[in-house]
Amino acid sequence: MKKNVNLAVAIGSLKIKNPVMTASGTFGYGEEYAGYVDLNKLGAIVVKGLSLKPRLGNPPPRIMETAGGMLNAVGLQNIGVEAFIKEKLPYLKNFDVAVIANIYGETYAEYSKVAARLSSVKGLHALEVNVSCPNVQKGGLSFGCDPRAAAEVTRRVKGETSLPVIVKLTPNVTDIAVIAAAVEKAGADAVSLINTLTGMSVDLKTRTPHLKNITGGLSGPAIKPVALRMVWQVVQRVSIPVIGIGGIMTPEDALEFLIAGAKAVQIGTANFINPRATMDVIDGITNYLMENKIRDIKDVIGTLRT
Amino acid sequence: MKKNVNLAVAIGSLKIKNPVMTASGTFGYGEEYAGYVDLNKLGAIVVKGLSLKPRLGNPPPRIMETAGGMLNAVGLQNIGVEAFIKEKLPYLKNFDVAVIANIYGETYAEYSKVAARLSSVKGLHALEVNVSCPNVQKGGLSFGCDPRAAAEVTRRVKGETSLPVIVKLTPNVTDIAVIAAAVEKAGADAVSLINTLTGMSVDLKTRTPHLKNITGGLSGPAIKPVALRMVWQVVQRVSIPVIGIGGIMTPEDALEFLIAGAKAVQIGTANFINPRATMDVIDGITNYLMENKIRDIKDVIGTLRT
Amino acid sequence: MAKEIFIGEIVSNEEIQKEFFLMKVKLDLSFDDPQPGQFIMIRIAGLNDPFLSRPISIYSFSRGKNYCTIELLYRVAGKGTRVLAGLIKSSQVEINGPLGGSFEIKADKKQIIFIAGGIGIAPLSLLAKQLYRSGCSSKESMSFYLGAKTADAIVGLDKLQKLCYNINVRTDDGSFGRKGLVTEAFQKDMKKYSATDTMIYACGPKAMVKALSKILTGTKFHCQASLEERMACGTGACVGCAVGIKDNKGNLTYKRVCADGPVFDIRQIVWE
Amino acid sequence: MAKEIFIGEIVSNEEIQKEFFLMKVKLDLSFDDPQPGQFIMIRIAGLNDPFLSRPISIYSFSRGKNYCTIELLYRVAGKGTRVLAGLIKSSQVEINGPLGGSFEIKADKKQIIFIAGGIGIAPLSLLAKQLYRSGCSSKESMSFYLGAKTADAIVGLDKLQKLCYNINVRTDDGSFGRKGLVTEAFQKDMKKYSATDTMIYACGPKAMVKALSKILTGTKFHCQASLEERMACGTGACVGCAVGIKDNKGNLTYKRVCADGPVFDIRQIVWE
Ligand SMILES: Cc1cc2nc3c(=O)[nH]c(=O)nc-3n(C[C@H](O)[C@H](O)[C@H](O)COP(=O)(O)OP(=O)(O)OC[C@H]3O[C@@H](n4cnc5c(N)ncnc54)[C@H](O)[C@@H]3O)c2cc1C
Ligand SMILES: Cc1cc2nc3c(=O)[nH]c(=O)nc-3n(C[C@H](O)[C@H](O)[C@H](O)COP(=O)(O)OP(=O)(O)OC[C@H]3O[C@@H](n4cnc5c(N)ncnc54)[C@H](O)[C@@H]3O)c2cc1C
Ligand SMILES: Cc1cc2nc3c(=O)[nH]c(=O)nc-3n(C[C@H](O)[C@H](O)[C@H](O)COP(=O)(O)O)c2cc1C
Ligand SMILES: Cc1cc2nc3c(=O)[nH]c(=O)nc-3n(C[C@H](O)[C@H](O)[C@H](O)COP(=O)(O)O)c2cc1C
Ligand code: FES
Ligand code: FES
Repeated sequence: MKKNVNLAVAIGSLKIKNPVMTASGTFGYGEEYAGYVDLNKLGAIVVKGLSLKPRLGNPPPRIMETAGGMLNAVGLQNIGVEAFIKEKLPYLKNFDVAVIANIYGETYAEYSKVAARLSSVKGLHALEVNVSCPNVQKGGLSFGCDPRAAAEVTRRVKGETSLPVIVKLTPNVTDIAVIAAAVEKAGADAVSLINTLTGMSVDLKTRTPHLKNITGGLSGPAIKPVALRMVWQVVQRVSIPVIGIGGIMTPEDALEFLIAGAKAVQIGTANFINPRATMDVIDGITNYLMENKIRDIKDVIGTLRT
Repeated sequence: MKKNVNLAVAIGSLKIKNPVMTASGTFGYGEEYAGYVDLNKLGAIVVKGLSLKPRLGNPPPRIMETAGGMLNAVGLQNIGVEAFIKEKLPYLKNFDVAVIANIYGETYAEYSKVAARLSSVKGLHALEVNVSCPNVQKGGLSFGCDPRAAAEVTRRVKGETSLPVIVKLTPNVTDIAVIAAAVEKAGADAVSLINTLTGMSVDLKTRTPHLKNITGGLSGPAIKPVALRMVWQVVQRVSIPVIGIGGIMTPEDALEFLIAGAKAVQIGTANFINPRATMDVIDGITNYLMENKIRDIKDVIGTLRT
Repeated sequence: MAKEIFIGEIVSNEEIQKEFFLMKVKLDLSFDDPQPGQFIMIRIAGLNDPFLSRPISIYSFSRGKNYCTIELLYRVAGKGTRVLAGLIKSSQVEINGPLGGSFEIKADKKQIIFIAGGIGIAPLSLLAKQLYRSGCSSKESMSFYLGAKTADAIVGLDKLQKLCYNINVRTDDGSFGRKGLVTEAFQKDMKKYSATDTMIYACGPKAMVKALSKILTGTKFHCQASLEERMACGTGACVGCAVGIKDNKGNLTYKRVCADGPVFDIRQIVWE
Repeated sequence: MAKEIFIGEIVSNEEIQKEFFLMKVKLDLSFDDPQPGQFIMIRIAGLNDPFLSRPISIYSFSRGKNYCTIELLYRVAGKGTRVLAGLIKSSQVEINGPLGGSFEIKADKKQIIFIAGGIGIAPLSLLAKQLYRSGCSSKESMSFYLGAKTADAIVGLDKLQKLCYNINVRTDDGSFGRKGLVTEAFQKDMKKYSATDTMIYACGPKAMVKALSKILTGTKFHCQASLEERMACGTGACVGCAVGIKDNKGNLTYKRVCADGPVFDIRQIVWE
């Protein structure tokens, strides 16, 4: 049955067997969901954001439910790039799946160093550069809010690696297409969007924010319309591949992004609610193609009629 | 019972009996909901956005449901300022309620003219200046995305009226506090936020956007965390009153905004789902005060502990 | 006249045909007598997903001593109607209505023609019943044209048979009645009717109403058509349910299906 | 070992006390035997509001011939548990589990002490039962300290009475058992127990566990406490359910209640 349809897509030089990836920070390092899904069937695994040094993360409470979504202020807690290479990557190498390292830093130099270190090992297929980091308190705006800073990060990372570089954009900006165009010009092989929208929630009993960090990142179906709009805007502006992220729960959600022009999608918060969400999306896309007698996913991507 | 608590607040020189207003575009011209709610009990009625000339609006379909919200691309359809004064205002004058005219224009001159015309009549208590207009296709960004343009609109409107001027901000910006500070400096008596987030949705059957206008404004509980975060950011930056808007469905939602520092709130999309939402919110706030033995709503506003 | 949101209690909710349900709801006596063509906005009490209420026509109405009962005839079209279909007896629904305008009854028209596509039969049934009961029209003077894709999508025929003498059924695949479009069936018979003495009431998918509008162009038939649009408020406040209508001067304006309609003179509808 | 999301069928869901419910759920045989302290993530199949699943401890478990049955003892705390409470027999729930680690059983400890606040009784009940059944501990060697605000919030006592000889109940207002805090009740008895021969198992609100932690500071008692935090995934992926824990060098790290816990050595918990 499934042999009749071709789901393979290319993100620059990275060829993946289908357009469904996991979103960074929502799928751990793969292990956490390996019991529920066959990792070999995924288009790609994007691991939890990595920094040069291990990072403690924010104090709890870190999450809160909202209407059709959730807020998180994990604060990019992670084991650091060295521990990742030693403890997590070997496990991921057991699978026939593209592994994408999501990276971030607080300075240009940090981005460079993380990129360089990860490029020195085998088993990684691309880097995704998080320029958003809305949860991490730092002086001034995040890199991703300024086209020049985002471009500079891109250039630095590109200078250190021969892996395809995907720049992951923040939605907390006036014109995301401007940022996308800037990182394209700086050499990005692809862009992925969106990261979380910054939000907040208040506990009436204590009159304190529900999150210790005060604000957090909003994810889930609530943000899907915003994500889809931004993907569509960016698709029109850049010629590099665009990866759509934001509130994808079902195959139908994923198809909306693909039709709007995303070459691939990432599934985030949906994993928490349904650990098999990625599998369900892949199966559903396959069925959609078969039902509509479409042989190749490429004949779906970017076919929005306006 | 209710005599024991004081809900009255002041938005600049505008004194209102309680902090609950209707949001522009979601309550018609008052008439539509007069059968369901006692208009006299509202803090204020903000009417559908008015332009100098009548405006046709966008072709249908104009709305689409989303997770915890909806998209609209009404395109600011309205009867124009003259018809409003002749046909709608007389009706509203029958009630003992503050009436706020929401206005917009496509040029500075239009804003001035609408403001001037509305200031020449009796029965209006404030102007709310919509600088967002995400639905109206126009060259370049909306006024609300540029601090200088937003400030200029504010100055023009202030120059034409002695009514309190509330500037209504768009959330589709990198830093809303910067815009708020700019309009405060330009003389705004208050700011209200947020207007809708721009979003999109795709029909898989036809592979067209669900909205004829392609994109639309996202409203409803889905956007509440973003709205609350922005209100909190703006409250910290400006000293004029801030009116909180976005996804308020329940008294608890409204209280989150008040605790975060909003002096008043507006109820929008909730009216569609529950025509009595405004009344329920007023009653619920009253109960909250009584249960917590708070005599005055002022002792709730801005009491967030971080 | 104070309006309220009614808490309706489901008396029954049966699948009368695959994907078609008949829901009977008990409402407080303060619910106004609905006019044919009017609708309600319905949602499940306390449930926020689906987020918006759904518009459904009033299919039948009766006023008892202690409560009113309305019937809704609906097709499972998506998420909202699927959730409705899952409701069991005694569940509670929130109902806002009756909403919208109604079909206009012209006593001077001798011949009444109904043209319904699929679930469009719902408001026309109530209308036929009212015309019949009020004595405005007899069984003989009312002709019903009913169309659907397949036999599976023909519902509510039994009730109609008591009201109309002449019922023409068409399905796209010929699985019930004759094969073809309901509008073609009417077109074939058209010359039998006197344009000035006839009132046509239509309700169905956009494509059907549009086809009918073409057929009627250049004729003198008067036709009232009930339209559908996605709705948010159902009360005229959001201007979301817009439909292009020619104003007196022939210019395009957008009218609200919920508050200015759902019934419009077919000649005034602007088709893209 | 392939993990799956189970579709559980509700066998019963009774309000055993005001705001406290006991839910019995039938699950496929492939559901693993839960260890005491483990929990499940539960949600209503197909419902997106509330959005996240809710963590609930496994209160009891039995494996039949054709299916397993778990019991959940829960308090209506907010929206999610209120929706659960409204479910009737035969409704379906989605269940992910058993999740998390469990209480560690040390055969060398002669005296077992349970300290539960309110609904914290749920996992400790399963533990007591297992200790008793496995013969590790006798009725006499197990003491249970149970506290709650009022008599209304004391649940599950009947079951316990079959397992423990010594049950001490405290309520804040003295409406059941003695007046006072459960931790104070334990503190009073503390010198009766030999610190090295005793294992303390605790579960309850943060304030209770914190108070207990203070009482135990400087003593040699070993105490395993089950913690609660808001959860999204329940499987260790989101790192949302963090709790401050001292690592081997005494430095603060954040551990996941769902995957690294929910049971922690009380001495390692870092209190803000
Ligand atoms: C005045 C009026 C009377 C109606 N009477 C009936 C009736 O008696 N019986 C019946 O079966 N149906 C009737 N409909 C159509 C019914 O409202 C839609 O089938 C229903 O809203 C679909 O919702 P859904 O969630 O099941 O489908 P989805 O496709 O999941 O709905 C998604 C969104 O689209 C809207 N939508 C989808 N189709 C329609 C449509 N045709 N018209 C309006 N909104 C739509 C929904 O309200 C929702 O916002 C009527 C519509 C209107 C406007
Ligand atoms: C490992 C574990 C086991 C638990 N076992 C039980 C049990 O056996 N019986 C029982 O009654 N309760 C138990 N709880 C607590 C239960 O999960 C919460 O009472 C429930 O999630 C509250 O959800 P709500 O929607 O009713 O309340 P709301 O206050 O509306 O919840 C809002 C949000 O806060 C979260 N939340 C609120 N309180 C808690 C809490 N105490 N712990 C974790 N998240 C919370 C919810 O998950 C949700 O995300 C357990 C919690 C954990 C972490
Ligand atoms: C708990 C959590 C942790 C996240 N951590 C990261 C991260 O480390 N790096 C990153 O680029 N994005 C991170 N994200 C953002 C997601 O990858 C994704 O962009 C966002 O959640 C929107 O997609 P969704 O709605 O499908 O979740 C995180 C999101 C969540 C919910
Ligand atoms: C159908 C619709 C029409 C609207 N029209 C206007 C308008 O004319 N002027 C304006 O300033 N805001 C308009 N808004 C925005 C609302 O006033 C409000 O800012 C926004 O919907 C967020 O609040 P909510 O989530 O409570 O709806 C409109 C919103 C909706 C849903
Ligand atoms: S649905 Fe809101 S105006 Fe018709
Ligand atoms: S709830 Fe996600 S890591 Fe614990």
